[in-house]
Amino acid sequence: MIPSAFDYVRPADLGEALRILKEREGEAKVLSGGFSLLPLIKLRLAQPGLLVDLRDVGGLNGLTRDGDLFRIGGRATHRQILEDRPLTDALPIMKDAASRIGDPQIRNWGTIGGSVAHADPAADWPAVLQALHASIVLRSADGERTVPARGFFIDTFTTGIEPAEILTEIQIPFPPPRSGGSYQKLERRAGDFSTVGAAVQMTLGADGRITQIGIGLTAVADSPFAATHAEDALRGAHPNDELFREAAAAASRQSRPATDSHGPAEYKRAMVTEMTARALRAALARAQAQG
Amino acid sequence: MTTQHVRVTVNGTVREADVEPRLLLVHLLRETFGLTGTHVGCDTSNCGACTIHVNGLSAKSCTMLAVQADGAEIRTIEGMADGATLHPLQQAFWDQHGLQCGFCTPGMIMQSAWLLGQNPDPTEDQIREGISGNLCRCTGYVNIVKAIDQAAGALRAADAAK
Amino acid sequence: MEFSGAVDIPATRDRVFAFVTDPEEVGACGPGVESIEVIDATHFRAKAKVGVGFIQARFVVDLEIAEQQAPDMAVIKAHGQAPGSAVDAVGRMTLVDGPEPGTTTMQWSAEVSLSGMLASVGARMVEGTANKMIGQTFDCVRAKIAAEG
Amino acid sequence: MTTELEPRTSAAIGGMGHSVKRKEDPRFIRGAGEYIEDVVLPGMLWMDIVRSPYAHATIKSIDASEALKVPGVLAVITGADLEKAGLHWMPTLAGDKQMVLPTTTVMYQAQEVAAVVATDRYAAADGVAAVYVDYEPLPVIVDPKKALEPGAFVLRPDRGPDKANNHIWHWESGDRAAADAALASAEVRVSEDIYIPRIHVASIETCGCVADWDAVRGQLTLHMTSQAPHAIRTVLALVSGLPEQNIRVKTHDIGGGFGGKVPVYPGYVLAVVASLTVGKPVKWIEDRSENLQADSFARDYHIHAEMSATKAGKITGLKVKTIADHGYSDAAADPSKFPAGLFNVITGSYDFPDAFVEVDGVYTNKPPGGVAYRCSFRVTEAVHAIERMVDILAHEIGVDPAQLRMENFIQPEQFPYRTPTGWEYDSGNYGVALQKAMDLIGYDDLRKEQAEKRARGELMGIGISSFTEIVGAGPSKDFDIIGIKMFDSCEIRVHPTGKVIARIGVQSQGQGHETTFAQIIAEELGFPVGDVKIEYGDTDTAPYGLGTYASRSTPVAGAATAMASRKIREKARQIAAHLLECSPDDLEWEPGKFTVKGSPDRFKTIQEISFAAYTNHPVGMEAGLEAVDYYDPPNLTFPFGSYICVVDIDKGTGQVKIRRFVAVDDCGNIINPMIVDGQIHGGLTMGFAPALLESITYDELGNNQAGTFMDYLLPTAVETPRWELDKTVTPSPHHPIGAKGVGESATVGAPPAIANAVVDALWHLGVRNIDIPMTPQKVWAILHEKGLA
Repeated sequence: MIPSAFDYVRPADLGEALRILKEREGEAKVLSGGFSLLPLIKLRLAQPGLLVDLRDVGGLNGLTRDGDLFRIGGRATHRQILEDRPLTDALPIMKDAASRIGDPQIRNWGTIGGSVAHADPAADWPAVLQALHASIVLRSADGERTVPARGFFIDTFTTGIEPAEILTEIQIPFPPPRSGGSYQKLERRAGDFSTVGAAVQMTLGADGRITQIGIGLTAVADSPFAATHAEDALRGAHPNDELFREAAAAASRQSRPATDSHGPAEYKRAMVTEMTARALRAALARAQAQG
Repeated sequence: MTTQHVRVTVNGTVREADVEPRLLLVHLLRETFGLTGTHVGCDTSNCGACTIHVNGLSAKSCTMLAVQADGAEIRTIEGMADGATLHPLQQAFWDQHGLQCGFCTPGMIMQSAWLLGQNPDPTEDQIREGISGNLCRCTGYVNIVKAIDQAAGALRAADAAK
Repeated sequence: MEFSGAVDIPATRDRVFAFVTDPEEVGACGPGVESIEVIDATHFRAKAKVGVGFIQARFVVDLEIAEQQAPDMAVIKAHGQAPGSAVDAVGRMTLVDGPEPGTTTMQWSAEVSLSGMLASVGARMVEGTANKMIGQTFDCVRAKIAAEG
Repeated sequence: MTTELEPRTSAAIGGMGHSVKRKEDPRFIRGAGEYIEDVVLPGMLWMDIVRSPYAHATIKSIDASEALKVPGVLAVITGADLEKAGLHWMPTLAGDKQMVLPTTTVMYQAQEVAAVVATDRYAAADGVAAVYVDYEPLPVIVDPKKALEPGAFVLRPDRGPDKANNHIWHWESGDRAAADAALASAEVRVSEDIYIPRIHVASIETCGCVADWDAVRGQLTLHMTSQAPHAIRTVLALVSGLPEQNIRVKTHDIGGGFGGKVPVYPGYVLAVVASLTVGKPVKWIEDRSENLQADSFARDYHIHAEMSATKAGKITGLKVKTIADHGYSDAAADPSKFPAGLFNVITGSYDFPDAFVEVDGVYTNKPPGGVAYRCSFRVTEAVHAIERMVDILAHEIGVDPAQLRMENFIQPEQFPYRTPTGWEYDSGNYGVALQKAMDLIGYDDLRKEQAEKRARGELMGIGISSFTEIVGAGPSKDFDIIGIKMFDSCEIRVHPTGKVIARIGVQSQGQGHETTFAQIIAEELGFPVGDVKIEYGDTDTAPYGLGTYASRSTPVAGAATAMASRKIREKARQIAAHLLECSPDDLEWEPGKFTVKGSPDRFKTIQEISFAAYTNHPVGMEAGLEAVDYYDPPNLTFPFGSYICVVDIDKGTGQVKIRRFVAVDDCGNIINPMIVDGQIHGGLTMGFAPALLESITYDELGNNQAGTFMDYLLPTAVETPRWELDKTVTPSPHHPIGAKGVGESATVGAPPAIANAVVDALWHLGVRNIDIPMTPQKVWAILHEKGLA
């Protein structure tokens, strides 16, 4: 499999990268890691005119806590996230997801920003970020904007990112006490794209009720989405298994899976229920373990 | 056809070439530099036969452009033995019958080397997960796992002796 | 893959029929169409870049108005090829009087067959994408005719 | 008897029974193997192939003008170009024919349509994208049952007016009337439809070649990925008209074959034509999608089986009817007399009084099918069917599946055993192997655990497969491929310094021939294994042989190697007698030397004898120490084994988890235990894969739904079970070294053990059969239907 010809630039800093993107809007495509993009280019299903490689652009791969926010640079690799103890201790869901993306080599090079901007409906980060109520920072030559992860994923391979923008940072709220999360991924084989993925992040109040809830689903619609009906059913309620099953069923009803090589739509809808219920139970256990 | 200049250090030797931006890193190694130990098996970054180290990280060289590696330190299977002395992983793959047709072997050894650098004393589960991006069609993985375990022991012993 | 739907258009049946059987007019509504070459009254060839997000393939599409009964019905056949992939489609449009005087309801159905690399590798995106592109095409038809006032 | 073989030779010699480390490995572990893609010749060009998006279409026109404008593109070859030279069709190994390039019609998705020759692979790929082919789609048939319906579109009108349907051939074996009678009078009858889907060997190295036509010398050298280089040379000579001595096929190292590198693919022929056309070496290397979409496939058998028994569980009869989907051409590598391979080994390990089996081959719009997936002769299909049926019967009448097997096995004293479908099994001891597997896994405890779990609503299953394999094709009275008899060969040359080179007609694709064949010579002649060099894969030097597939290397070429060694030993005895001045009859042989009987200090080593063969041989004797043997086996060999698998099923997702898998194999005498275990590990994994993960499916338009490794799911180390092995040893009585062949046993035996375990977990819910692959969605759908999920 041989790509068709393209130009390639590796700008030295963000300003230069943004300038190039603006000058060659429409034909330029950002390369960050490349493990989502290059297979498609090799299959000639994508034929960009210019690749703008962010490898030399500094300051985009930090993982820092800044008050109530975790800031994750767009070029942070899956492996960096997996190995960042402050982040994964506070948000084990991040480790759940990072450890199941692709394989070790892909985790060494693939980046969270690349995966999020690519917006494959079966990629894992978009659902997790929606469950976490994360925000996405986008820079262009004209400035910077921060948008919620919810609403960012518009369609298959389509996001709210403008052609001349670069995804520079993911911002995740630091979880309150008595929070827990889990990402449950159903895959056909190690390293596969998700058949179904369910991301849950919840916070319990002092009385044991669910005060905050986020649920994101992978691979069961044109783009990953927040299972808001299930969230509504859970918010303010005392967690119990029956409630979880009802909420999981609501998540399933909100999904719109397609029949494909991963299975028929009916199976996937059932797996939304199953995986969401599992993620809810695991998230609850983690939240309760926090005291 | 526009070309760009690429300069990389491969197994300790600086090598340069003018390449098309679309040239895959694996083809730079195999066809431009003649290092044919790195193989192509699947084209979609599933099989890992093309695994090498780029700046110390294991990478699938069929899913990287040569221009992306400009300036990088690269290590391939050809750089693993020290003259007549095999790398402990090479020795262990031989001792444990960790290969049959040998086609996946270079990628498997390179990934294992990275894995043992990360985790010098892995459990069987960690070994299996660590090579989950490398497909072998011949061995059923049993002896590959044994070989990595043997090499881990040898490397730990060598480390302790230092 | 089979798709169907209906769209109300604020124009007479004659006008709608004229629009959908005129390659120059309807062609511009085809997804990703870059150029239209009219071969004769019922045959034309379009070049189109179609896809989802940045995943796009350049198709050469031969279109034929295979049947027509002005101003009630038309059947258009399409046969498109891109390197390694091909698409074949039959679209049927039936025009009836719309809910308001002077409007037309276009009932449409389409049968789409995708072959080759896109069908093999892109199966999990194909149906949703095809559905959307067809929807966009008819939305475009309505919008263009509506814009004429 | 079943005893472990003690090595007869010292570790220094390294004959049979020693786990000698492989001689081929030093190059592989250094990345210094030479695979086809590593072959680079001066002035070499690249070829890439334009392929059809349609599974069935008329080609209206091919426009190469834009492709020829691409910088670096030198030529575009179409079917019309080949037709002028009469090269647009080629024979398949099954005696059918197949297009090299189409002139009018494409018959499957990804079929070769044109070849682009360019200065490098990137230019060639650009050229492929620029060739415009105008197609008119035709109706597509993907279901062989629909292909057989009256009025179905006739896919192969080229076969003539008397073959105006999609039926290829009918083949049957056994006694239909007797089987019917057994079924009609049976106390118990079970029947089942079992489908074994298309799968693909997917060796990690794809196929490819470098064709090198030297016009000055009139010599064609074809470097290629082939498991059968001699047969390829002969086919090339017959098709091209080139003199066979001017064709050299060279295979280099092969990155896995498993049968997928037996056929001749159009790409090889196109590269030859391209080299002949442009006068330079031309390289063609498949990418993975081409490999998965267009190369030959295995299986695709629609089996209907009926079995009869007494209420007490004594089996009495078997009747099997099968539809074999061969795609658009029968490209099986089966011997001429056996269009359905050795499928009539379907009575398995059981003493059936009566059996009848029939198979019908059918054309569809899929790539040519019927080659191997680590078993080419339909043994996997037969074993799957019989092992499933025995399990169904056991469950149906409420007898433990292990007990039912024990009570119906062919008993040790019945060997040699003639089956109702005509085979003569050489040796076996099935009950011992099954008992060993049961003891190893703790069968009785597992059954107790299962009962407890079932009471709690948990799903656990135990599955057995007690298979009999049939390998070593084959005796020339019955076995040939396109007329060439299926002997195999070895040529041994002993050099004066006591070092040896041997060349064999078979071809390693990872099996370790350079080591095991050296061990056979070490065993027979006492040369240390390190002093023996094994060569193969160059038709200019190696003796003629049919190649490596169907586990035939050890049974056939291994026997030839032993026989050639023995010829050398007899000459060595004459030389030793001359040197020791005694009668040859007074000499005793032990590996490595001849000793005068009763005088242990009077001996000559094989090395001394080797030197004398060139320096001091008896008057009247030819100098030198060489022999060649073409071995024609008197019978096939019948390896066997018993496998037991334990599975747990996740009721929520339908996922099957293999908890344990015990494999007891018997492949007769063992040359290298380490290599045999490696073969079994690999074979088990290639049995596990189609049981749970791999299959090639097509949509109604004939689009391949598994065209990359993203969807064709080879197992990783994570899913692959931790295999537990053991052995029994029942030598083949007719093989010179008592060996039987082992490369495919585990692939043949494993799938039904897994399928039986899954069905065993679900039988109480009314589940009788689940076709492989038993994917989570399939299992979940059953659980859902039964109200459990």
